[in-house]
Amino acid sequence: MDLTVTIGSGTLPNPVGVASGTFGFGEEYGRLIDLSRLGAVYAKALTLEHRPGNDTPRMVETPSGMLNSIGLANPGWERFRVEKAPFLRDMACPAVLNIGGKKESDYLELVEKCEELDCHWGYEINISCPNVKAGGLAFGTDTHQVESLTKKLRPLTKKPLIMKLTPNVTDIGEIAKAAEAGGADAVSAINTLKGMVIDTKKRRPVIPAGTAGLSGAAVRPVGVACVYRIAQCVSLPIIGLGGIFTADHAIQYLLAGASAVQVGTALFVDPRIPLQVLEGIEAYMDANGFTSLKDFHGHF
Amino acid sequence: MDLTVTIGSGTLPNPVGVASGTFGFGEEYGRLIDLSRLGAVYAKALTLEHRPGNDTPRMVETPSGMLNSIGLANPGWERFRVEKAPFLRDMACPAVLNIGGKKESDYLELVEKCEELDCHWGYEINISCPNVKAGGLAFGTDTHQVESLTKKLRPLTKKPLIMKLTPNVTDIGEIAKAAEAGGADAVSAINTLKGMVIDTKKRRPVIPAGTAGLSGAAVRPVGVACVYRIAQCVSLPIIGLGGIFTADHAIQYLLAGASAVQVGTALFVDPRIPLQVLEGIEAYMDANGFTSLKDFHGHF
Amino acid sequence: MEQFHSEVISCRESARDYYELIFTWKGPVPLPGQFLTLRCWEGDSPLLRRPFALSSYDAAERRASLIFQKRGPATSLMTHLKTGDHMDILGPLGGTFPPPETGRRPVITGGGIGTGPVLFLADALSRAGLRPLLVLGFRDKNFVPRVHLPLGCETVICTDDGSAGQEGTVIDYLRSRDDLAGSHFYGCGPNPMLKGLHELAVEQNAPCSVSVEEVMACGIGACQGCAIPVNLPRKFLRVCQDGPVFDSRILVWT
Amino acid sequence: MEQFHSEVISCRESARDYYELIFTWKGPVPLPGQFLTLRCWEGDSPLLRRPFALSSYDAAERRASLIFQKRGPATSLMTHLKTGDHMDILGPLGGTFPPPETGRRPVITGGGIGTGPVLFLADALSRAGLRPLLVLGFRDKNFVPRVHLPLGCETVICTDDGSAGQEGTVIDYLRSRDDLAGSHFYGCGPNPMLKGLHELAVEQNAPCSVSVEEVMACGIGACQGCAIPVNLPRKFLRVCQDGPVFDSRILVWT
Ligand SMILES: Cc1cc2nc3c(=O)[nH]c(=O)nc-3n(C[C@H](O)[C@H](O)[C@H](O)COP(=O)(O)OP(=O)(O)OC[C@H]3O[C@@H](n4cnc5c(N)ncnc54)[C@H](O)[C@@H]3O)c2cc1C
Ligand SMILES: Cc1cc2nc3c(=O)[nH]c(=O)nc-3n(C[C@H](O)[C@H](O)[C@H](O)COP(=O)(O)OP(=O)(O)OC[C@H]3O[C@@H](n4cnc5c(N)ncnc54)[C@H](O)[C@@H]3O)c2cc1C
Ligand SMILES: Cc1cc2nc3c(=O)[nH]c(=O)nc-3n(C[C@H](O)[C@H](O)[C@H](O)COP(=O)(O)O)c2cc1C
Ligand SMILES: Cc1cc2nc3c(=O)[nH]c(=O)nc-3n(C[C@H](O)[C@H](O)[C@H](O)COP(=O)(O)O)c2cc1C
Ligand code: FES
Ligand code: FES
Repeated sequence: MDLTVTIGSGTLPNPVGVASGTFGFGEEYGRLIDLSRLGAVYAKALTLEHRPGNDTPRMVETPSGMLNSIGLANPGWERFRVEKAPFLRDMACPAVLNIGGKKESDYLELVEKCEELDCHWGYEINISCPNVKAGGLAFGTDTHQVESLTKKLRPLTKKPLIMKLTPNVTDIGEIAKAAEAGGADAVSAINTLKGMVIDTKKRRPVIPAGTAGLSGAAVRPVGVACVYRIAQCVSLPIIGLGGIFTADHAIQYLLAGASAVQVGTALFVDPRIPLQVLEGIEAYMDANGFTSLKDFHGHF
Repeated sequence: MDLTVTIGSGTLPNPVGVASGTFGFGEEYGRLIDLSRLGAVYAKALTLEHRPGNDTPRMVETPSGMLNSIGLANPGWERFRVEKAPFLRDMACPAVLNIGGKKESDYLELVEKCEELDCHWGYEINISCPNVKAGGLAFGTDTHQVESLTKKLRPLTKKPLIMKLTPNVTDIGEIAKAAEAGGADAVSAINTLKGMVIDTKKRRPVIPAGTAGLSGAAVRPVGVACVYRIAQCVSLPIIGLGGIFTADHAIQYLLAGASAVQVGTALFVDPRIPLQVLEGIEAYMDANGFTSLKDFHGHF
Repeated sequence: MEQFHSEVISCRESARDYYELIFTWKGPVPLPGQFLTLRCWEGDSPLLRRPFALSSYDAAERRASLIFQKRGPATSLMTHLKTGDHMDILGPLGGTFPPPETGRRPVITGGGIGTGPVLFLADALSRAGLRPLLVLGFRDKNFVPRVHLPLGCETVICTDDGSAGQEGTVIDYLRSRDDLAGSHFYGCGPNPMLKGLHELAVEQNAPCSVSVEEVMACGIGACQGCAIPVNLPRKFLRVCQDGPVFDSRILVWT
Repeated sequence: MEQFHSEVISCRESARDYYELIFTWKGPVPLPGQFLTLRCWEGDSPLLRRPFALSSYDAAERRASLIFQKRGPATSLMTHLKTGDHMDILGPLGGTFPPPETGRRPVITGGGIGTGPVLFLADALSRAGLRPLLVLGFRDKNFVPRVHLPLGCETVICTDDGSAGQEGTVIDYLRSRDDLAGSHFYGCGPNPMLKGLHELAVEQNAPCSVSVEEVMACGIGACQGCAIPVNLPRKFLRVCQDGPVFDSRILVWT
């Protein structure tokens, strides 16, 4: 049984990764689970400058989900290269850097800098974070900006280049086409949905920023529908995520057209879930005589 | 305490209605709850022609929510006027007709026909149903079409004209602006989110149509965020819905900028919820010295 | 139809993964074939009420029962119900099994989650002196429920592996009998069984009333969610309101 | 830190809406101030694990305890825990209360959901011969927990209405004592109490270590969700990893 996933110039050992922002830079969960069995660690968003993050509280639970407004809190490039990159380099599974920024030049400059390092397998470009004022989501909702950014990033690296898409658009298929036209190797979807919870006693949003990003089981049907739509529009590999808690959920994404998946919020419920998902995918392939991940595609 | 809500030329006795498609044309739930205490019954979508509806199964439960793909099943204008309109006319609370169609002329023709009747208080124009192939959602995602349709509907009736918006767009605020520019009296939001569940044993979507509409508690944070966004963009009254199960949830919508609310999926959980929501809103207003629904606005 | 509060009288495992739930009933008198929807948990997940057919009603004691199979989240929670626990019930819902056509003997088949409603039906028809034949099918002896079988009613148990009663399916058994001409067939259970029953009835030119299930939201006819395809101009009927019992000839058998 | 399976030894109401939960502990030895996250329910709602500070640890028996208040969905479910029930635990998490600065007497204050961790701390410091003063505050006598108070430790109970122990808040009581110069203050509980303690400590130029809470997702430092604002150049620290115990002077008191 072949579990590998090829994305551009790279190959992942298996399809199950952990989602950006939910796994830090790998150290913390590395104390709890065997990183060598993961398909990839998609690292916490990285930006050129240190970002302290948004005001608190930053999270609130919602029905079968949660809102977060972390605000891409991260140490910034300088501290990253010293404090985090060495761990990623020595980590027993591929690391994907999640790149954030306010304007096009931020993304370009950061990828150029990261090319100096050898700690990573590829890039996931975060053009879909609902929790930063400038950049982030703005890029991800406009086909021209997505194509333009992807085109400019493409020559900067030979490593796999994944554009991470937002579900907060009229047609995510169009955005995926723009990423494909720009030369991306893959797209990942979905980032969080825009959501809001209001504290009716205090009469203001629970999260000071107002809206925040919805993730978890609640958004799974939305994520599966997005991946299905993208698969109708592009021939790029798709990395599916949003509310994956069990192998069955991951298989839904694979059947919808994904070639790999990520586990995010579910880690907060049980850190063993990514490895259970992987085992469940293997068992399903075994039971159904699938020999590679391609066998998940084209059933409907 | 003044609980009335003014929308265009009309006034609703209180802000709590029941959502289109979840309450039929009022007869069934009328046997269980006191309709005279409802702010309004938003009737099941009506189309010119009889619609048998989509293939089955049409529903599946999801985490804290459900998908439906009813496909605007309804008896069509001719049977409606004979079988349903008399009940609505005699009903003890205002009826709002939910108007569906495939193309602009369908909506215009149906509203013209409905003007012959006296069974209703106003119109909710469904330009946001994800479950019909032509029309529905297509209209609701394009500002030009929304403005154009609203403009053409406006002269046809003096009754309140409510445009029902979809959350499946990049910026629901822009769509609301188009409805306002076209002369709508109000907007209601949200209709269902696009979602999909796949049966991994059968390897096909549980609902034959593929994608379907997500509703229920899971979507509440999305609905509140949409209403908040709309309130920043237009000065029309907003009718908020999506996942309202308790008075606290309705109050979140009111604080976000809504002037009225609708209860949908929650009816399936407990038919008494709309009346409990109304009582809870009254208690909240009482406890906080609110004298009218306007007091909910402008807190943040 | 009424929404009312009910208390659990007892809940016990009656066969492997099957439970018999007995509870107080404050609503209008329910008849065989009718169902209820219930909720006996808090919170957002599971969300929707769940429908179950009634398996008996005791008018003197104002108590009813149902037999449920543990399948997913809601029925798993229900296995923990204890005496005195509270349930929110909406019922009775839907239509009833029609009486047998004049002069025809009722032949009632059931199995799996269809066991409850056919027990209720067999009991009612027995009491009415209509001498039904009741044929119940199960995978093996572990699935044969330890519940009261209707008195004064010819009852046959079938198991796929012959570990209890007759070996084979309910349909095999019916086909092995040569005294069933002039029957009115009734059924509730797995689809292959209902289809087999329908085909037998068509061959014998006999009436056949089957109770079917579909995922439900409102349960009272308002949402059109529980539609099933039918051989009628309107293409679909609602299981909750137009059913759950249908003449097998209007259903689409695939 | 380890993820392990635990069994409930007992769960009983120890004051109005407060419960003491005792359970088996298979992880590394926990220290006062540390916490765990747990899940003892199935399904999607409530979703996230819930964090609770430890209130005791018995190394010989390998059992630990916590005191929790019934507040929302998760803690409501926890009130039904029975002997033998299973829990999934991740712990011990976070840092510990620091030892008192040399020569200073530990003065430990607690109340509400902060009762558990200060009991653990007072017990540990008593055993170490550091003669702590423990001052616990509650709304009224119904909220005073019926739990073992640390032996050999001066303990004062305060209630807002004087229905048990001293009348008034913990801070009122501390201010009424004139022998507290040279203390190292510790606190866990409602924000007004912690703020009062911080102000007292600043006045007396005494060290003050407080344990705070914030909504958590990962509980292990990975998600940045539990950040709280601090008077440091980096602006925020993580409660789960950098705390939950902080020097009160780096926190932002509003
Ligand atoms: C009219 C009617 C009568 C029924 N009578 C009985 C009975 O007497 N005994 C019995 O054990 N079961 C009966 N059922 C089926 C019962 O409703 C389902 O087993 C139950 O809803 C499963 O819920 P769950 O959360 O445990 O499992 P889920 O995981 O939700 O579902 C398990 C299976 O049950 C079906 N199901 C789920 N939700 C519903 C719903 N709202 N309505 C209908 N089917 C659903 C799904 O197709 C799924 O395959 C009846 C269903 C209907 C429609
Ligand atoms: C480090 C730490 C130690 C704690 N120790 C204790 C303790 O010893 N005893 C005790 O009773 N409680 C303790 N808590 C608080 C406890 O975690 C919450 O009361 C519990 O999560 C509430 O869950 P719920 O579903 O019952 O209520 P909810 O309705 O979810 O929440 C009730 C309140 O608890 C807070 N809360 C909700 N979820 C979390 C979360 N994941 N993390 C933190 N706070 C949350 C919310 O702000 C809300 O106001 C501690 C919290 C932290 C962070
Ligand atoms: C606490 C938190 C922080 C996140 N931070 C990031 C981030 O830095 N970059 C990013 O691309 N996505 C981020 N996400 C989004 C997730 O990677 C993922 O797209 C989303 O949560 C949906 O998946 P899930 O439901 O499995 O969590 C974050 C999500 C959460 C819950
Ligand atoms: C079964 C079902 C049928 C629906 N049919 C319609 C419809 O005919 N017209 C319409 O505008 N909205 C329809 N909706 C959408 C609801 O009116 C509402 O916008 C949506 O469900 C969100 O609210 P809720 O979460 O309270 O259900 C339907 C929803 C459900 C669940
Ligand atoms: S379940 Fe709503 S019509 Fe049948
Ligand atoms: S809860 Fe994730 S960093 Fe603290």
